[in-house]
Amino acid sequence: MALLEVKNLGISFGGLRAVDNLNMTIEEGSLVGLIGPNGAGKTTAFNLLTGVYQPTDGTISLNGEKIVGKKPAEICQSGIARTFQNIRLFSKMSVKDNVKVALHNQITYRLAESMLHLPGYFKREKEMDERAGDILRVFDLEQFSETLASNLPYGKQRKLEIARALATNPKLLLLDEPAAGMNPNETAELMETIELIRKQFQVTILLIEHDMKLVAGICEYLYVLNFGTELANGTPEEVLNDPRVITAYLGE
Amino acid sequence: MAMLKVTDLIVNYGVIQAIKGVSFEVNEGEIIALIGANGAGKTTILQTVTGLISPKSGKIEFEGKEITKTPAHKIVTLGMAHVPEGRRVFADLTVYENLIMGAYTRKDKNEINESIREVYQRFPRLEERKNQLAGTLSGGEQQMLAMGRALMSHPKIILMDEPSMGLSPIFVNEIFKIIQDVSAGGTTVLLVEQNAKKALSIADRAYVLETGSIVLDDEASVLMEDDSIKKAYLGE
Amino acid sequence: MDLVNSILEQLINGLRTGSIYALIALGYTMVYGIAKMINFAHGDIIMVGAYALYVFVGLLGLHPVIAVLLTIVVCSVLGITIEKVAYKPLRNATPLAVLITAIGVSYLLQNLSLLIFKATPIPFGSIIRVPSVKVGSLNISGITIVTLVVTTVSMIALTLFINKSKAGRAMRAVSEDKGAAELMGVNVNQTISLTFAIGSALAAVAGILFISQYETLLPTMGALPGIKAFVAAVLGGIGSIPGAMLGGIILGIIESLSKAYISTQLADAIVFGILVIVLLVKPSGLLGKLKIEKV
Amino acid sequence: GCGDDKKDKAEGSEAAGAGEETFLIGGIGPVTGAAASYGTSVKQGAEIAIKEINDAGGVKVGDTTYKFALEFADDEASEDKAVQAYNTVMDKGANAIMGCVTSGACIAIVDQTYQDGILQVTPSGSAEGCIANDNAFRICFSDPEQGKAMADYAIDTMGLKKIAVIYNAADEYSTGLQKAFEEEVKAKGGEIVASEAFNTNDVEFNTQLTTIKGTDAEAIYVPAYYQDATYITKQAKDMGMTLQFLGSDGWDGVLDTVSDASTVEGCVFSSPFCATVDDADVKKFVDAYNEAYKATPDQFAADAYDTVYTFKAAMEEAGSIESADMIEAMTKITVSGMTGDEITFDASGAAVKEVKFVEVKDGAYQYKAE
Amino acid sequence: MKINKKTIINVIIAVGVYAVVQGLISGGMLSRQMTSLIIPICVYVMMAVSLCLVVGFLGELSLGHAGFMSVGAYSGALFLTHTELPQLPAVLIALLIGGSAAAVFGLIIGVPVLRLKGDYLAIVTLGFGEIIKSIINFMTPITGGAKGLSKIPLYTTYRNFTFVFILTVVVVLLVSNIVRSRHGRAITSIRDNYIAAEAAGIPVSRYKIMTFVIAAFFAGVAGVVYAGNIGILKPVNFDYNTSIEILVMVVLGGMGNIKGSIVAAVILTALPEVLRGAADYRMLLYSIVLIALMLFNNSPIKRAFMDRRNMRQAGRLQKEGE
Ligand SMILES: Nc1ncnc2c1ncn2[C@@H]1O[C@H](COP(=O)(O)OP(=O)(O)OP(=O)(O)O)[C@@H](O)[C@H]1O
Ligand SMILES: Nc1ncnc2c1ncn2[C@@H]1O[C@H](COP(=O)(O)OP(=O)(O)OP(=O)(O)O)[C@@H](O)[C@H]1O
Ligand SMILES: CC(C)C[C@H](N)C(=O)O
Ligand SMILES: [Mg+2]
Ligand SMILES: [Mg+2]
Repeated sequence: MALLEVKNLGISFGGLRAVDNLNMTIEEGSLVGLIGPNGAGKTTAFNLLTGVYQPTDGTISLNGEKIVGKKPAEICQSGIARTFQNIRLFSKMSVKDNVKVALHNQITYRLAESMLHLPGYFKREKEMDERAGDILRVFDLEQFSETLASNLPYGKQRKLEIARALATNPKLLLLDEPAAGMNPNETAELMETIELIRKQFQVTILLIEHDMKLVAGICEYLYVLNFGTELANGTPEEVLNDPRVITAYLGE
Repeated sequence: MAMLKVTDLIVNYGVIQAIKGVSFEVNEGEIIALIGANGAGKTTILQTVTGLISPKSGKIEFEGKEITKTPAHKIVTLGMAHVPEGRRVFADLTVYENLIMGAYTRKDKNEINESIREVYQRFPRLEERKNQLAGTLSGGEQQMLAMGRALMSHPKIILMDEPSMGLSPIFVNEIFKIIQDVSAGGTTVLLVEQNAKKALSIADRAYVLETGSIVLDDEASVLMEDDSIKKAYLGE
Repeated sequence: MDLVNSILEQLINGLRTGSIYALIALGYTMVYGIAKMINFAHGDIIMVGAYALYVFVGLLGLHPVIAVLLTIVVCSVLGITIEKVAYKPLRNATPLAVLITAIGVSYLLQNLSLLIFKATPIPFGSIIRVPSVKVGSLNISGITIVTLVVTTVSMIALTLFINKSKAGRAMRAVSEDKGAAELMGVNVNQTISLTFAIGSALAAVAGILFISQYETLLPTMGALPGIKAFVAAVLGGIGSIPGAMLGGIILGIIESLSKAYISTQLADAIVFGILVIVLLVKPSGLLGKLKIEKV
Repeated sequence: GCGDDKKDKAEGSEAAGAGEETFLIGGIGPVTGAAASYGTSVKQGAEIAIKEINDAGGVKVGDTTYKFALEFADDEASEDKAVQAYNTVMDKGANAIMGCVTSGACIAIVDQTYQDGILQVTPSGSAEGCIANDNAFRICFSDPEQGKAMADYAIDTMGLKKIAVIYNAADEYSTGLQKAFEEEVKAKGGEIVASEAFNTNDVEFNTQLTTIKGTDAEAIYVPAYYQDATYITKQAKDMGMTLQFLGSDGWDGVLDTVSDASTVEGCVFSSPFCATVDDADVKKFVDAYNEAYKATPDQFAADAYDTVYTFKAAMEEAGSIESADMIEAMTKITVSGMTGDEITFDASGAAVKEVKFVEVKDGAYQYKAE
Repeated sequence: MKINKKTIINVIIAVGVYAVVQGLISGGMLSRQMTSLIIPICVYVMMAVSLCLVVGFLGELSLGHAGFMSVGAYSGALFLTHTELPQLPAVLIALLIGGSAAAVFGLIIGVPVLRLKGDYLAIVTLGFGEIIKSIINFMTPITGGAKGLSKIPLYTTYRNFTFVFILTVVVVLLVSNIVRSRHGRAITSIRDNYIAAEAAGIPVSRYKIMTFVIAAFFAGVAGVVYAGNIGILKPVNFDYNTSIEILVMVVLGGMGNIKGSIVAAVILTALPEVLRGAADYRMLLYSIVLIALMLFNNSPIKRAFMDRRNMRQAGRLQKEGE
């Protein structure tokens, strides 16, 4: 059984059919790209997968379990985490706390333990600190632990978003244009990081990206959206040489 | 005489010095690229030039006139437009209204309508969506709108902060064509780009910024062949 | 028949207060919509307007028309000054900081007027003498009609101004992103000043009509209508100009009906109860746009 | 240190000789906020009396001559501020307390004044709880007393039968009067045809008036303050209502706040004081007040004036300025003042004085003949 | 390491404040005016700190905090006036009753909190405050209505300073403990970006309600102390003006800054008393001081000062790290 199964997914905004009859199957452990022209509905598809928007039709199942209708927080707990195209960090919190928020459901203790700072609190907090440190280290952000998230430069903010998403211990990680605003070197570095986390955290990854170097470089399979519907899918070689994709998306 | 001349610019955020004494020039009709890693200070420089941030010290001249202390809205009137980082379209205004806002400093209704037509020609997607609230556009559509809006003021010089960010490959090419077009139409361009390869390929000259200081500047074609640049910014 | 008549009369009573609330709410909503701040001092500018009119007509004996114009000028200048001195330095602070400063300004205006005009209420006869109109057995007072007309005209003018004029568009741009508006060539400070000038001018008009209706001046007279108008603005959808008018009138009518047929003591509770219900059903008020955040 | 007020007083008596001391009155009441006018009246009324007494040489108790001084603390008519205001005047060394002006605040401090054993006289706190303890006295009428008196007068003297009431449900003074009035009217066989409530700071009374208009009421009783009365009478007139209005002592001053005297023409209210009455003492007080504050004193100013004279009488009777002695003396004294010719105090601490009725006639107050 | 040092300093401050105040009280060195400020200060500290949780950390504007306080005050006071228990157990139970009753109202208000945002929520909280007030006023037989509820045993006056002080410290401690825990982080993340918080698995609705309930509970506790200090309760004391006063403290203290809220609560409670010497100009000065403080708080001077301090701290941290 595939990890994620999307069937006939669709949503309208007013008269606009932003996503229409979308079908996707994502196998456990794969790294899949979602590409398509601006406004094709890629981000909207992410929003549907994570419960930010409710689809007007279609189903989504994760490990066979239907997740349509669940709240975003519940979907996160079922195992889907994401980053945002327009960065959404907890800007007035430290880098480390950003990650610790995401550990909320991983390492828990009770309200009473919070209020009274009982031993459980210290033990669990220490665990959290260690886990957060581990994750930050992967992204080379450890030295910024105490920096306010909003004071990080753009590129580092993107990394922190990924770190935070990973901290929720997802099975499926959705990345929305992770390389936007990065220069080629930084992008190359990011590609390595993505490969690394994929192995280290054993996550399946679905990413949106306009940087074809990245897409061709790391994705194993691609879905192409155009005007809300599927234009093509296949391996990168197939898709990137598909004339329809070239006219609609890649250009010469 | 340089159209835009920046001398010894220093900019602080609180106690952090983001720009550490930067000088550069943009001549009329040129396309100048400003490249540098994340956090190098590119955005800060553009914002200081258009008056959104006031510098600690240094001098900014536009067409021979000092504008260091001139408020941003007056600078715009002088003929400078800025496509800001992160697009910053007016989310609650329609696409059309956003474009009209771009022509805020202009008076002639007919000319404005003419400009709108031009923008729609360049970005047909915007015409399709002219009555949609800008906030609900996709990322790339917003980028087009930000660009179109800046062009609406018929600027003498246009400052662009990562105009290709978030655009599909076909559109990235398109955007760089548009920049060349705009330049050919007589508008001077100061371009900040992560896509250094593309930027250098259309630029006349370029400056390389590293943590708040300019470390290199030369003809774009020369920089393209520079090994250190190739390694650091072109990903080769 | 009697009951119908009584209900009609109570409706007209509701219209009477409602039209004043609506007028005040227009100014509230206007400033909120553009400056994105709850101007708690708005009610007190109404008070200043009322006292100003009293000074011009009652003490200096000016012609009412001149006095009205001067009153509007005084309030506009006051509004601009308050903005410059107390709100502008907080442009980059949290909106709550501005809210608190506005509360400070409200205290300041009340206590200044307490020092100048003392605590004893000052009587001041209406400068508006419009005969009341009889519709069947119902009597609609002249001032109610004047208020309704002024409020409606202000609402239409304001709506057109904000939506259709260049300055109005600039205001909306400023309300969303000051930096980007500045990049379009909009003088942000001037635009915000204009917003406060218009808002305060509306407050002046409200003050004039208020005092013409109730004929008594008190330093604290603006506080309660200010809060009520705030409620009205929210009920109608804060930021929405027609909403402010609708909210004001509905508020007045609910108040009047619940006082008449349920309980005066519980009238406030009923008004707020209805407000809560309306907001639960329509979280952005009656005519407010629900802002969907694009993710 | 002493406040500005004290210095002003001191000027009046420069020849401060040997054996001369100060008797400090601690005044408490609202001089800011919505109730500011009451506190201000009280403060000013007391100042007139103090100046009068000091100018006349002060109060002689044994060998010492005492000059009065006033330390007036703002309580914003709030309970917690009243406690702080009380403690402030105690810090300043108050010898007796005049206050609080409003009932709630007064009740908030009665237990403390009792513990401190200090003489407390409230000029205007009319609720029963204000004089709960032995050390506390009141100059004004109590609410039940006054409401009952008005009901008696309305039915017995004025011959009214069907009466409507508009009262402030959020105010204890108003509800106290309303309750007593309605009970007495019913007891006397009259009828309360409507009992309409309003809230503090309301300015809109059309709703209540419309309801009353639909009844066969002959009169409307408004136990409330003059601001409320101002709005109510005006709006009634605008509606074309011509009912007889009845009021309480809070109405005093109403002529100064109506924009058109004809709106209150013919109204009758119970009052201890009337500024325009033809009486030499009253005239002297009114003139002095007018000169000092450019205003006509209302009942609260008169109450405060009498409070100061009460202190004087108690000092003289006790032959001491010790609170314990003065408290004991209180039930023995008779004060002739603005709100009564022969005011005495009963054991409960209430002032015993005649309830008088005032009518507005030709734009002036006038005592109703009994 | 770092936390411990801070904790020690806080303990020293708390004990120091207590010792000084208690010393002054028993030494009779405090003026009566100052004495009568002690309990109100404690009450407002509790109010400000609890509201800080909602406004500063959850980021929701609440204009009805005094409503919770009144529920706590009335229910606690009703218990106190009717119980025969000795003082200490009576007060403890009253505090629990007051807090719980207020918490129930916090729960009720939680419903709109989930649907509404920003200023809409603000007006609804203001509305709830006024509704509570109206109802208390209406229930005359129980609450005394406009006359107020009087003859409340004075169990929490300055004579019981030790008790009230400990209570205040406990409230402050509990609130700041929550803030520095996973629950507090969840609350703060909602403030910073609720969409991202949801995506990170935070059950936003549950935490919003929880925050209101906790804040209401402590406001109720503060209300009981208030009642036991004054002895008389009137609905008008809990109108929106009181809510606003508390909000002013929170904002002045710097949003999401518990220490700041405490300092602001102390300053703003004491300020009107300190200004008594100014006689007629008192409230005028108060408003001017308030505006000036707000402007200063956000002025470049202050920011430069804070920047420099942050720099020094950062420097120190770095050294420690080395
Ligand atoms: N909340 C909304 N209301 C109205 N229209 C919307 C909304 N969200 C998205 N849309 C529209 O749906 C379409 C798809 O948007 P989406 O953000 O998914 O595009 P995208 O594929 O992510 O594009 P890009 O690559 O430019 O980010 C766009 O045309 C956009 O204008
Ligand atoms: N508002 C701010 N407050 C504090 N520091 C800031 C602020 N804005 C930027 N900085 C810092 O100033 C430096 C320069 O930032 P700037 O945004 O100009 O970089 P950039 O070259 O545009 O980077 P990018 O390519 O990521 O957009 C960075 O270190 C950044 O962290
Ligand atoms: C001055 C008045 C407002 C006092 C009123 N008699 C009361 O007891 O509250
Ligand atoms: Mg997108
Ligand atoms: Mg940048």
